[in-house]
Amino acid sequence: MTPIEVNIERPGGEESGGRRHPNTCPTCRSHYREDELRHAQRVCPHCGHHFAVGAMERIEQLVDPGTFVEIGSDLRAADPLAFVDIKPYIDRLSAAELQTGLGDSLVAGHGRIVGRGAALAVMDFAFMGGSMGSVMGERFCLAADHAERFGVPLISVTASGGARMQENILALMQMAKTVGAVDGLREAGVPYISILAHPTTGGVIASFASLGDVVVAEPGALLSFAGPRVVEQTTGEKTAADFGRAESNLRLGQLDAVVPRRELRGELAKLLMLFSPAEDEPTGDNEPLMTIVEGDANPIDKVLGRLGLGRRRG
Amino acid sequence: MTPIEVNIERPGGEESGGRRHPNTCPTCRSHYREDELRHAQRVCPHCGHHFAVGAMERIEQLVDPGTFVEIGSDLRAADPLAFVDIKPYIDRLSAAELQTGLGDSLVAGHGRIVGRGAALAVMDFAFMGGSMGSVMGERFCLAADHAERFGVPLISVTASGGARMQENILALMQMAKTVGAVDGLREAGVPYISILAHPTTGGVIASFASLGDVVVAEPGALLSFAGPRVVEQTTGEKTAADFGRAESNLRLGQLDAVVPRRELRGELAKLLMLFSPAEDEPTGDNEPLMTIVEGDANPIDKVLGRLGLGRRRG
Amino acid sequence: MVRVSDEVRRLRKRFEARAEESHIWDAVQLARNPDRPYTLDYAERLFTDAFELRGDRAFSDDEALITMLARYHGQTVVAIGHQKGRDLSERTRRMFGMPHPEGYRKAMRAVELAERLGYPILTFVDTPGAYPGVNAEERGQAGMIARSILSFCQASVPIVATVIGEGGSGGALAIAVADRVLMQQNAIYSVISPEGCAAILWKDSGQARKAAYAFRPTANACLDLGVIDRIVEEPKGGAHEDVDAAAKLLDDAIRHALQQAEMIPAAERRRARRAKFRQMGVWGVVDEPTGDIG
Amino acid sequence: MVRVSDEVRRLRKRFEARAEESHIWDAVQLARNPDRPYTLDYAERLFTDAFELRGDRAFSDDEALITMLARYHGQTVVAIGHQKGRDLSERTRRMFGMPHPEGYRKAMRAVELAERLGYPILTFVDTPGAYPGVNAEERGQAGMIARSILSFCQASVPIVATVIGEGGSGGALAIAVADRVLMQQNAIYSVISPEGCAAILWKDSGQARKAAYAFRPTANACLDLGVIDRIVEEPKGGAHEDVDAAAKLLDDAIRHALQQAEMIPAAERRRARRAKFRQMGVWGVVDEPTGDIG
Ligand SMILES: [Zn+2]
Ligand SMILES: [Zn+2]
Repeated sequence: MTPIEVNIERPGGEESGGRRHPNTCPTCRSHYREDELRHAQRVCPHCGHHFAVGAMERIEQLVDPGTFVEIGSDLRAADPLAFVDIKPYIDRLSAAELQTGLGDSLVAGHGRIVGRGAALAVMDFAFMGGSMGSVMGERFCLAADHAERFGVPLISVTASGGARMQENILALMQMAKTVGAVDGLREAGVPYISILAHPTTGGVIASFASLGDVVVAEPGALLSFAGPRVVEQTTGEKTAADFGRAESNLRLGQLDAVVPRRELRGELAKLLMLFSPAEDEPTGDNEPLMTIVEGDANPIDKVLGRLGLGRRRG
Repeated sequence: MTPIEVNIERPGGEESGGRRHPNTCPTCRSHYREDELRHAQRVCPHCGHHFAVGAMERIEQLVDPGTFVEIGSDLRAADPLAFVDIKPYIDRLSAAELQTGLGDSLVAGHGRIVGRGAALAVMDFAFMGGSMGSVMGERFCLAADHAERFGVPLISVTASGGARMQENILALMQMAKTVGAVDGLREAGVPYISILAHPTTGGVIASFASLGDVVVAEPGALLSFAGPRVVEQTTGEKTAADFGRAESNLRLGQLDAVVPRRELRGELAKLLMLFSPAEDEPTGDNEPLMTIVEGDANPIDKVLGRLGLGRRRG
Repeated sequence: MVRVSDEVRRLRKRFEARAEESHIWDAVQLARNPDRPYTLDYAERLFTDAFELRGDRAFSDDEALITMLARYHGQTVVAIGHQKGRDLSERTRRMFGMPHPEGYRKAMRAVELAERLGYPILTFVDTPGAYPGVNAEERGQAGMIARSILSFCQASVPIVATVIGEGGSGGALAIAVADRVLMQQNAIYSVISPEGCAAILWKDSGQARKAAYAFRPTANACLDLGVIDRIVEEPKGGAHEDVDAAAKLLDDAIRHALQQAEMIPAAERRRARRAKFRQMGVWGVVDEPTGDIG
Repeated sequence: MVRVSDEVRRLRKRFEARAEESHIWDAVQLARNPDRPYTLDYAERLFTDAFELRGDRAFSDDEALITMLARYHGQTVVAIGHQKGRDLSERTRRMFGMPHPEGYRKAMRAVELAERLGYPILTFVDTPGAYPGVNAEERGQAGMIARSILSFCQASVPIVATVIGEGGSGGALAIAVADRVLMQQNAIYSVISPEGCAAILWKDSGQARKAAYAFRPTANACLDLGVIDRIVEEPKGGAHEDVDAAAKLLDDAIRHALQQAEMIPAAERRRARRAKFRQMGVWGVVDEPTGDIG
């Protein structure tokens, strides 16, 4: 009776109705050429509205040039349920990959930020609404594996409408799986920084994204478990204009800071310095490309063997 | 500017003004002979009002006859500040000891409850408003020591207006000291049950009394950090009639249960059973009387040596 | 070209065959049957003694989720479960089993107690989902679910979770990360309600049955997908037809699962539980990775 | 007859002599001087970098208490302090440095982070007390102070606490359990405010000066009673007369105290801190115990 996953509004604060060009600011109606907007880090130079940023562009904004190495790029959704709604899941996946150039809604990897190494897990809302399925969960875990192995902080940037319904219970389990990865970082004493972009809702904010040692958000980002529409339809309550927004979440104790996008790289550099050992100077990050090895055998569960599936061998 | 410690109302719900006989029920005005009231566990047979219970009588209510052994009964306040307000502290102490027959506001010891061993720390509001000073803190710790050593649960019964102003900063430190004792129990995996009687306020509820693995209260007990009068005088806010009462605290998530006094021994017996190892049968509690030995040497602090004081040698 | 294993192909074939579709909708209805036994119905049959632990020590006591110390076959356990109500007043008081953040904070408190004193944890999952109201959101519903999941990950004591009715989304998972996960035959477990799924994907919540057929919230599917360890049988017609018999079947299954969970060395349990959930998910591999940037 | 040690007799004599009474009232006034440096004034002078950690992840961000990650002499620390406001609007926003339960929950979150990542903790104590309002009480002020104290007891990382202004009651102690406790020369530390003490014992809050003389909230008395480890000097006239100089003196003292705290083996620190506070208190012994009952 309670739909928890959210059919999320498109990013921005636009009124419903009439589609606008993606490079038209929904707040002040200024329009920009693609190169202008990209150069401005997709922050409206006129009013400060934060446009959505794709995963690869986000990585370019944050990471020192030439240092990013992707992990798990060859993973693809396998559609075990043979799920069909109005369209087959398989067709939605192909369309999303064509549109975004990504294999799923999260790009994992590692790189350097102002000289300091970090593992990265960056989401892309354009890939099926940033929904969380098996591939997204596994890629997040691969980034966490890298952080744990090399003792570098994990940084995630999220933008998601929630879990991917087409994978149903497996999508739900990605919440447990990604939180487990955070638990591994905690056990190993490895820091985790979570950056919440618009929108981060549903299963993503109810799992790893809320568990950063530091949690920051971009201005105006919608950050809630249920979206305002679901709240209103399910409970009959009215939601205020600032319902679930980053600024409300800061006031309500859920965030450490709201950081404008242009300051994000600088704040991350400061945090990576604070999270680094005493008197550590940033140096070249010479660790080898990660080689994925077998994890610890699970002494209870024979699922893996039974399905002939599971952790990828590198 | 903020008086935190509370000049607490006398137990009961009586109107201010005209003194009543201590055996007259403040709620329904029924009057009882001393033996009647004692036999009724000081619960008004007519309306259920819970009268105050002294420490020794409380122990009689809870503990199997003949099993209680007191610890630390020879400790007495030493008045290091040579504190004088309208009366010298020393005189207040003598008067309290004469009135109650107790050496301070808490009686520590161990005994059995329906056959199962427990350490006990039971407060008496009649001794200077159940205020917490050095002796009370040390006695609580002695009870915790016993629990830790013999692996039996600690049970405390509190009734206190807060810290004892006449010992000022040493009284405040009893909050840290008693919480430290609870920390010791937690580290050792020894259960702690806190029973809150009317009133438990100030430094006592803001330290050990709130930290029970299970926290239960008697009906109608006032349980708050600041008392209603202090809240009203300091903030100008009105307090509701049920402000800080046990029933409100249960609703507000601060308690596991409100247990009428007549059911307390039974509930404790159940809890001691639940806290006992698998298939454990209650047996005689044959441990020797506690011998107090030196605690771990504190590698930092030379206070003890400097003052020639500190932990009592048994 | 996405390469998948033979087992994925078999799963797809099986699900494409659309077998058991009528059972799917039966299960949705049985899982929500108002006469179905709830956590307390099983607690009073499984436990010889119990003491309810109430309150989150911060804001309130959320009665949509109950926690207790209980004696189970001679040993003390911590039990945690969603709790729906029987009559209207109890349903309202218990918010139809939909916890606010305070409910999950209470659960975390119970996990912490179990961990500290070394008691196994048994959970009973039965919720349409976490309550999606304004106040719940303002008090951090999402973060509290995340932290509840984390606290179950962190515990080193044995944990057995059983889905006994509706296993609705994150609100269910918040207390369902366990060493052994069981599911009653007619329970359902899904990332969203069939109605919610239909509303989003079909733009019509009336298509709930169609959605349920497509996403298969059943115990059989959960077992096939490696999400649960065992299906617990129910009496003919469903658990509500004979609550004592249902409790007996549940008792046997939980007892056995607890024994299995207890066999994992305590020092390994946290890591083993993490590894168990790490393996959940199904994916394929392409030969050509997408290009690196930078 | 209560037997006490010679040292107690010496303490009593000394306090009975009522020396330094005028300094007591000076300290009360200096500790509350509105120009006195607050936590942030010291933070910006002691730390080369800082990132404020906000929010309790449950209800709000209480600005009466601030927490931060900070770089201190080349190493990362977690700093926790009460924070009063300078002008009326900041004072109101920061509730005059009187935290609600959310402030203490934020402090506990910072302690947990420090513990997990192995960072030392520095605290700055400056509060009239925890806020005594109805909402604070309803959200569990007492229990949260207790849990905050407990979290400081449980940490295995080095902790240095400094009373820099008003060390008011449980609201101060909630962040003042440490391996080394420092106190500025003109700070005060007491179980109740002089006004509160006077109101209760003299039935007249106007007798605050008399109460202060009697209960001695000064650094000297705290040192004599074994409650603090060291007094930190201030510039002539008080810390507000030369904030940079005051910060330098504080820096030297904290740095030295931190080195001492770091010398305790991590595995011993929790137990050692407990033992340190266990020793606090002064009592005598009588020959005849009161009779046992039962
Ligand atoms: Zn604009
Ligand atoms: Zn009566």
